[in-house]
Amino acid sequence: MAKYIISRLLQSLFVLFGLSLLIFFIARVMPGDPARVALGSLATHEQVQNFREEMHLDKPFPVQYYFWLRSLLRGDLGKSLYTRRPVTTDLKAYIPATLELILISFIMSLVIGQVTGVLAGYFRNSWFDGLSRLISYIGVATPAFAVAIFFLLFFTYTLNLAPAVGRLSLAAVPPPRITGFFILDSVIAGKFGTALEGLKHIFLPAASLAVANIAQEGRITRTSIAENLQKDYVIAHTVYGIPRWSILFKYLLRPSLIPTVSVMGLAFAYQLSNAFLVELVFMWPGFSRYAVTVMLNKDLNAIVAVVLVIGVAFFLVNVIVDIVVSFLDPRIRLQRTGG
Amino acid sequence: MSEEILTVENLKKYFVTKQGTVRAVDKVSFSVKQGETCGLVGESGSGKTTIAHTLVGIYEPTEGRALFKGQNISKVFNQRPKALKKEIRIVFQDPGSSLNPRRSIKQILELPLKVHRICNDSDRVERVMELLRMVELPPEDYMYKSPQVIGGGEKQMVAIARALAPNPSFLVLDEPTSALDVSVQAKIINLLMQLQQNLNLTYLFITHDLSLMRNITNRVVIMYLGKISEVAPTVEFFQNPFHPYTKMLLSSIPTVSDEEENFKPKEVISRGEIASPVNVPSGCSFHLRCPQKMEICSRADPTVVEVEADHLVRCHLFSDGRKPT
Amino acid sequence: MTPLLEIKNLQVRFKIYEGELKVLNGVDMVIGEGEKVGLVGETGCGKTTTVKSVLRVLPTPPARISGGEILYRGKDILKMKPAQIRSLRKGEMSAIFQDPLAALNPVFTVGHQLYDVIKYSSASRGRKRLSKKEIRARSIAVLKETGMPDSERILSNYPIQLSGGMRQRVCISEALSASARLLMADEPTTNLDVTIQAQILRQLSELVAKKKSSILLISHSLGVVRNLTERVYIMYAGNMVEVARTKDLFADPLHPYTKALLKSVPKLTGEGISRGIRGRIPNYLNPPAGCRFHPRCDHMMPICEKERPAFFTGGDSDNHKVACFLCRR
Amino acid sequence: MVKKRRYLGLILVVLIIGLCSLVGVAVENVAVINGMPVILPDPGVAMDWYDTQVAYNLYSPLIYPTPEGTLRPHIALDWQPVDGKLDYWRFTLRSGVKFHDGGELTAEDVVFSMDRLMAMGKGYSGTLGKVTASAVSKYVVDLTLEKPNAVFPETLTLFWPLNKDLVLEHIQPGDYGEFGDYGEAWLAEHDAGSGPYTMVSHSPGDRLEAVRFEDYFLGWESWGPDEVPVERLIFIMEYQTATLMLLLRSGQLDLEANGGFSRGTFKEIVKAEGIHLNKVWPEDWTVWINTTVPPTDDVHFRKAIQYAYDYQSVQAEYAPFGAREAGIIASSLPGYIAIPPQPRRQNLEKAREELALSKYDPEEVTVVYHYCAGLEAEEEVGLQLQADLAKLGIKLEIAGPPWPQYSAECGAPDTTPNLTIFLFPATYPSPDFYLYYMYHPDNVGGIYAAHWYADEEIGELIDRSRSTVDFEARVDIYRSLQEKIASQVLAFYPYEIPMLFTSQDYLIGPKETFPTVGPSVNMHNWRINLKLKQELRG
Amino acid sequence: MKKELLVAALSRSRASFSKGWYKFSRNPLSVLGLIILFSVILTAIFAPYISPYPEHAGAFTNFRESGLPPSLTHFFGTDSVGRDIFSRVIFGYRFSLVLAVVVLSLAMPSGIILGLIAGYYRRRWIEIVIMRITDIFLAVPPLVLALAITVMLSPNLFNQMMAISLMWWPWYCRLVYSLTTSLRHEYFVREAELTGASKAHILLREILPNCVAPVLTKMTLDAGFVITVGASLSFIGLGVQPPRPGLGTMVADGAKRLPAEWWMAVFPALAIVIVILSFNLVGDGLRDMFAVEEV
Repeated sequence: MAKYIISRLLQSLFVLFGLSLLIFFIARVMPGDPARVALGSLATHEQVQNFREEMHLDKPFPVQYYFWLRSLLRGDLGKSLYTRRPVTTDLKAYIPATLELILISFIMSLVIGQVTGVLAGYFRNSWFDGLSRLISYIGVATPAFAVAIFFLLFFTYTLNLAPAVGRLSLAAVPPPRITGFFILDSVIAGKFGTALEGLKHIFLPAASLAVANIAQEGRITRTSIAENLQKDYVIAHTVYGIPRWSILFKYLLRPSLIPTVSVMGLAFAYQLSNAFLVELVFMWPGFSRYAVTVMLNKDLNAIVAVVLVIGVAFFLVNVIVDIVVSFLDPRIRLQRTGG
Repeated sequence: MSEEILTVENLKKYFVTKQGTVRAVDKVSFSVKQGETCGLVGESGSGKTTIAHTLVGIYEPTEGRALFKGQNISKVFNQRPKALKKEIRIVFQDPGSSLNPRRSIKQILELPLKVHRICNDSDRVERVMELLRMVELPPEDYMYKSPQVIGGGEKQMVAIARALAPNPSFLVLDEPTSALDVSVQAKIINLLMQLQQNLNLTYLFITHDLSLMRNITNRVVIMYLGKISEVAPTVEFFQNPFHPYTKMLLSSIPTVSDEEENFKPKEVISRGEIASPVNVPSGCSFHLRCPQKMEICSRADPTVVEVEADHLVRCHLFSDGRKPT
Repeated sequence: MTPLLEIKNLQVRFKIYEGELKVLNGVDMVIGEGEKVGLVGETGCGKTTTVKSVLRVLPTPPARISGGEILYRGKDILKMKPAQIRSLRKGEMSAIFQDPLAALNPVFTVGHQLYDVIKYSSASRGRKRLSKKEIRARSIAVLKETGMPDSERILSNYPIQLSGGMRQRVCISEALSASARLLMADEPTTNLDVTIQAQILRQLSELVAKKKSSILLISHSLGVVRNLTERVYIMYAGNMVEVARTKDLFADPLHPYTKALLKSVPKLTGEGISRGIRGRIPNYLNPPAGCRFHPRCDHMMPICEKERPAFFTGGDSDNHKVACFLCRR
Repeated sequence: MVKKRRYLGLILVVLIIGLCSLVGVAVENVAVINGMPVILPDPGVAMDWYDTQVAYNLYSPLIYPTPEGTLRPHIALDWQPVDGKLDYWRFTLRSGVKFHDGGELTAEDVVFSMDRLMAMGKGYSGTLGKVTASAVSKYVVDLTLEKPNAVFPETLTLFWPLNKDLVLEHIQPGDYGEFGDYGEAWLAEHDAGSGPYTMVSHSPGDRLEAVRFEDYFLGWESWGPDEVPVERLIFIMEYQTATLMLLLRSGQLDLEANGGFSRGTFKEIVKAEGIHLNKVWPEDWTVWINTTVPPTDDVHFRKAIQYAYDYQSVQAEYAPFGAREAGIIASSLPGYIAIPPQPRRQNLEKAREELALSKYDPEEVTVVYHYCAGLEAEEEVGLQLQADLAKLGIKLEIAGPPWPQYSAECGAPDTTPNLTIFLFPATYPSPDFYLYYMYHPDNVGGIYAAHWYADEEIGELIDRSRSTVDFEARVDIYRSLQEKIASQVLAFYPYEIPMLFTSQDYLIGPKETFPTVGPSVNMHNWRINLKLKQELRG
Repeated sequence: MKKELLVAALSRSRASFSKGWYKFSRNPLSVLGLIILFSVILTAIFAPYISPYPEHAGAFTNFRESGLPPSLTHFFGTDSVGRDIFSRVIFGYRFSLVLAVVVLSLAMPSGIILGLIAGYYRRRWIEIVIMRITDIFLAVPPLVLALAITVMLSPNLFNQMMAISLMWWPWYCRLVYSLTTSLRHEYFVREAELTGASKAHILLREILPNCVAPVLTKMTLDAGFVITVGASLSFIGLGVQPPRPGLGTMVADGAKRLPAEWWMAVFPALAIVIVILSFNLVGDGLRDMFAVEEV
């Protein structure tokens, strides 16, 4: 397993290197002047020129890339042209908000998706199955921003049930930063009111983010449950007198979880990219909104950092998924250890 | 008898995998004579299919060589001359996978004709129909069918027709009937025998079914874990098997008549399992299962000796070239 | 001999795009208490469907049991409630399947699966619950019974770590751990090498003899069935065509299909091989009327096209029955 | 086991929610203000509208602008050109101005801040020009310029002195020798000012919080019975109209000072209860015509565009909110003239005539119009022009790149589209702002002069205005400048409209004027009527 | 004789078609999807004839009729400059479909060919080069990279298409790659190699046809996905430029008017849902159709 992770790590290092090169390359080839963007409209030509020199923007592409790589080895991702502070500071400030959001929506989608999937798979062709399939079709087909807007319109504007903006009310004092997760931090600090606020605020964005995944996961679970129900070993277990519930929740669930877990890496990717839109709609001060802002601002260093962070996150999630899958599936585990 | 058309000399094929080196074929030598049917018999993991695949050029031998009509053919397919590809053809074991489900039977049969420029465009359809008739499939019914919609036996017939398309002289038949029912197998075997006579073909027939061998081959080569156990003319072999393994094999065969039952050797009863080709036991690879195991068997690998004319065996019991008493 | 299982005129159909496949076309079969019965037929003749019907594990839809009765000790399985069927499965009926790899759950260890099988089948008897230790000991014991080497280590292995022969031994242990009264073995050795096949069959027959179970051995191989059974059914295209004591059948096959089949088998004695049976098995969508074998039969008579032959007694024994008009006296 | 864990989680969640509901959240006297993204509140670096959004709250400018376009004393009580040549100015400072750390603001701080601004060359240093500062006494500062500049005091509304001692305490290694980085890094997240509020936290581009500074040198007025001072300011940044409206309606947002709403929303605000529109100073919509790229390099073609546009159509839509005909400078400023030809109406006849005179065939050219993504008012003008030009057979391509890109495009003549639309309020209260920044040949290009037309004569006139001491004479020059510029058709001006900010009725200012000043808001002495707030928002 | 053969061939293909249709139509939702999809495509093609106010899709303003709620004259109401939203949605479909078609027709062939080559030449340098580059593109969700690239190019439909296409080929490359690596061990590929058929024949005639079913299914599902990504980019403001109606842009514009003038956002959003839904339903139907049936 360790060997496998190391080889994955090397592979991902190469991929991240290529990714940064790709972004750098495109950013250099494309028209547009990041210095001008960064300094705004009143800047004099001299100021722009100075700024270019300061950020090495006047150097040829390989030199720029060299400087960037060199500072990366020191753990420095450069300075954001937009916020004018180290990109790492920005990332530290914004990542927890998105993580919290994705985590909550992940839990939502896992619980709801699994339960509906298992039930629909087991009661195949029942009304429940039909209904959940129809809803999941619609869920998959609705882009995240549309879900967010429908939810806003329904939950906030019509029913006035959930707040629509930010992590807390605008005037509220955020809890002391420990983990960066507001809800958790509030609970740790004993500010239960703030925690409740946080929960209320996170509900809509997390739900909007979860919809597509609930639909997807429900569908996959349903299919694999339905498929595995036909397998010889289910017949064999049945014939050997193992009770139905044990077959369903033990012998069927575990192999059926494998495809669901396997796609979680991809699901995470979708959630992350959907967060780009959901955070915009709900004014969620997170990493994704930051990413969109820096992208729109042609903030080269920050764009590269953002893409790399996503790449790393994606890689980590995939490794975790692989480990979980190999835990669930001895076939893969045995293959990997070469035993 | 006529001259040897194919000679395999000390052929070795190892595969390197994560689990270790697989010694699929380990120093195998045998030869096939013009016009005969040579049977290559062994259980799973014995390396018989690897030999077949090496002969047609899917693998390159790790060591040793194979000569076809005196020409060294120990090369992979893309280094082989076209003429050789035309001469040696193979029929694969799995009829389901050997025909492309997305191509019609006509297209499948046309490919070798086109590649080897057997006939011009106008004659090609004729030739395809002739081939189909040769394997007793009415061309009108089958030409435009997809392999998906025909039965396993028919698929194998098409595969045989395809193999015969460029008029080869040597056919490697890799378990052509193992996936089929006996009644279909009978049909195909009959067809093959007939074609062999009509077209003067030489067969290397690979199978795990000894009873089948008994009925169609001139000579048999028995393999165990990548090595040869015994080589003998068929009649001689069945009447007088030498190697304990071949005896075990024969005694394990389910039979349908008392005559057959009486025919089987009685002294060797099957036990143990075939070792993994990654972990071949030291000495004689069969010694763990052998009822006549001797002390030497676990230490030294026996060599092949000719005990009687044309009857070779690789067993310490026969190390002095004579039958044990 | 009291009949343990009696199948009467079983009819099973499958719905597919083109219509309904009439797969089982009135299957009749009797298995006596402690009897060893063979069922031989070529691919696609309905052997597995028959077994699955008896076990009540046929996927419905697409399958549909459209007629007949399956009597187990006189009670119709087809009319039983789920609870009754469950109790049947615990210790009364069991089965071994063709592909042991598919029949074992790939993500649980052998020990885990065996553990549950033993736990639940032993629980039904009203006996006191076995402890973990006892179950483990029994697991090892049943594995040993099947001739499994190193059975303790095997318990912690996953099915893919085992060879084909070992997997089948595990399946046999599972099937027999409940001391089944009727064991249905559906092509238990098809994917195995001959030497292993011989071992498994030997082991199986010993176990069955020891437990005094009845066995239904299903195979496409006449040889396999001949060596292990007392009575043989020959099945063709969803019908039983011939049944006889094993000895009688192999000595004196009566049905043209049985005859042809027997001739197709290559023999060790080297008598050459017949030309097989012409044609192919019928399409179940529109099976031939009358005797389903008649289009391939060399002895076809006008009546064969019209009427399905009933069992006629043939040969020397009363037990030798043939569904062929040639044997009508 | 899996099931058990799930239940555990569920119980935990229920428990937390239960606990949470027992405790409420305390409400403070907070004003939440939506503005532009504040990134660099450091006045030595701050540049452009959005950076200086909060400046007046954290810092005090040397001189204070009024909405009427005049100046009033602030830190400087008095200023005079010393020798009448407008390149040497003397400033007398107020005494007793306190920084947030308690220290007093003196001439030394002003000199330091000016030196800092000049040395760093960032921020508004370009607007001020080259300035040399020297302290005459504790409260007197002399500022020397390179060139005479009559509007120098006006530009000093963009100069905020910093606390020298505090800055020097926090310098980090940097490019400025003994001054290190001049405290730039530290000042991004702290302030060194003397303004009415003190910064407590800042997340660039997202949120800035400041609390009331009790010792502010102008003092704090006494409050009415239900009125409380704004103890805390929270600047946020949000563009979503619907979200902002929701926040306004729910009383979470107190002041919307971005002004990015569209007509439809204005109508909604007018109808809505508890919030109202505030008309601040006028702004000009300006559509720059790039004179360096075909076909708009032809003056006749430019004229044709000018004639083709239907001025009445969009303007009429905004008339209820104070829209009127626009000129080259804001109509409120001294010297404003209506641009000839008058009246400004669509005249397709004339447009066709001009088109005939131009060297381009309307069928063969495409005109590109860019506006800032998301700004409906800008898109409307484009759509209107598109429809108008279509009548002349000219194809207009419209695109709305996001702001950074949009403004960056104007950095070079060849990347600047034919037409670009901007809304310009005066950053400092003088026609000079419009004329100098938009038409002086030194400043050609960029969003303030995306016409790329450099005319030495215009430049000389502007320079002359800057060195003219007499105010009336200067205004005359402004008038002639406007005529000259109009003749070249460097832009057309769809309409003028006051900047429209939305605020809660319960947010009340000292003289019922809106707290905007320069490119900023100043919340000094603003307060919240709690009773009204309770009534309106519950 | 030949004619008979031809007739036989034809009737076979007709039979397999009707069998395919049966499997497809077994799920009524797939048929529904197909019907919707066809109507959407037809509507998009004949947009100028179907939409009540085709001129509203171009340079048009009518401020007097702005912000009208849905009515019989304007089914979906009008937008903030007085354009008929129904007409604009119909034209919006054009851009969405063009986007899907262009992206897929650029990304698919290149991805397929690279995947075939990489899969066939496994363990050679060419496979390593292709698959490592593919990995780089797959390391980040397509929306993110497409966003970064569209921003750096200037935002318009063309650049959006280019950026999305650039993100999309690796998915096909990887799909075909994995299919090819397994297919190249199939005996029919071996047989063609041993017969001496050319590489082009093996890749294009033997392997490629066997990739058609999964690729086609993925293509249909992807069409919906491409439209989602395109709409998302447009929603951020990087897509179809005005006055041309992009569905995502329309939702973004309409979102400003929530909740009062809800129709401006809701109808374009529903339009997006419907077209993606229909692609997904058809894709699932195709998957059922190509699925191997077990008897």
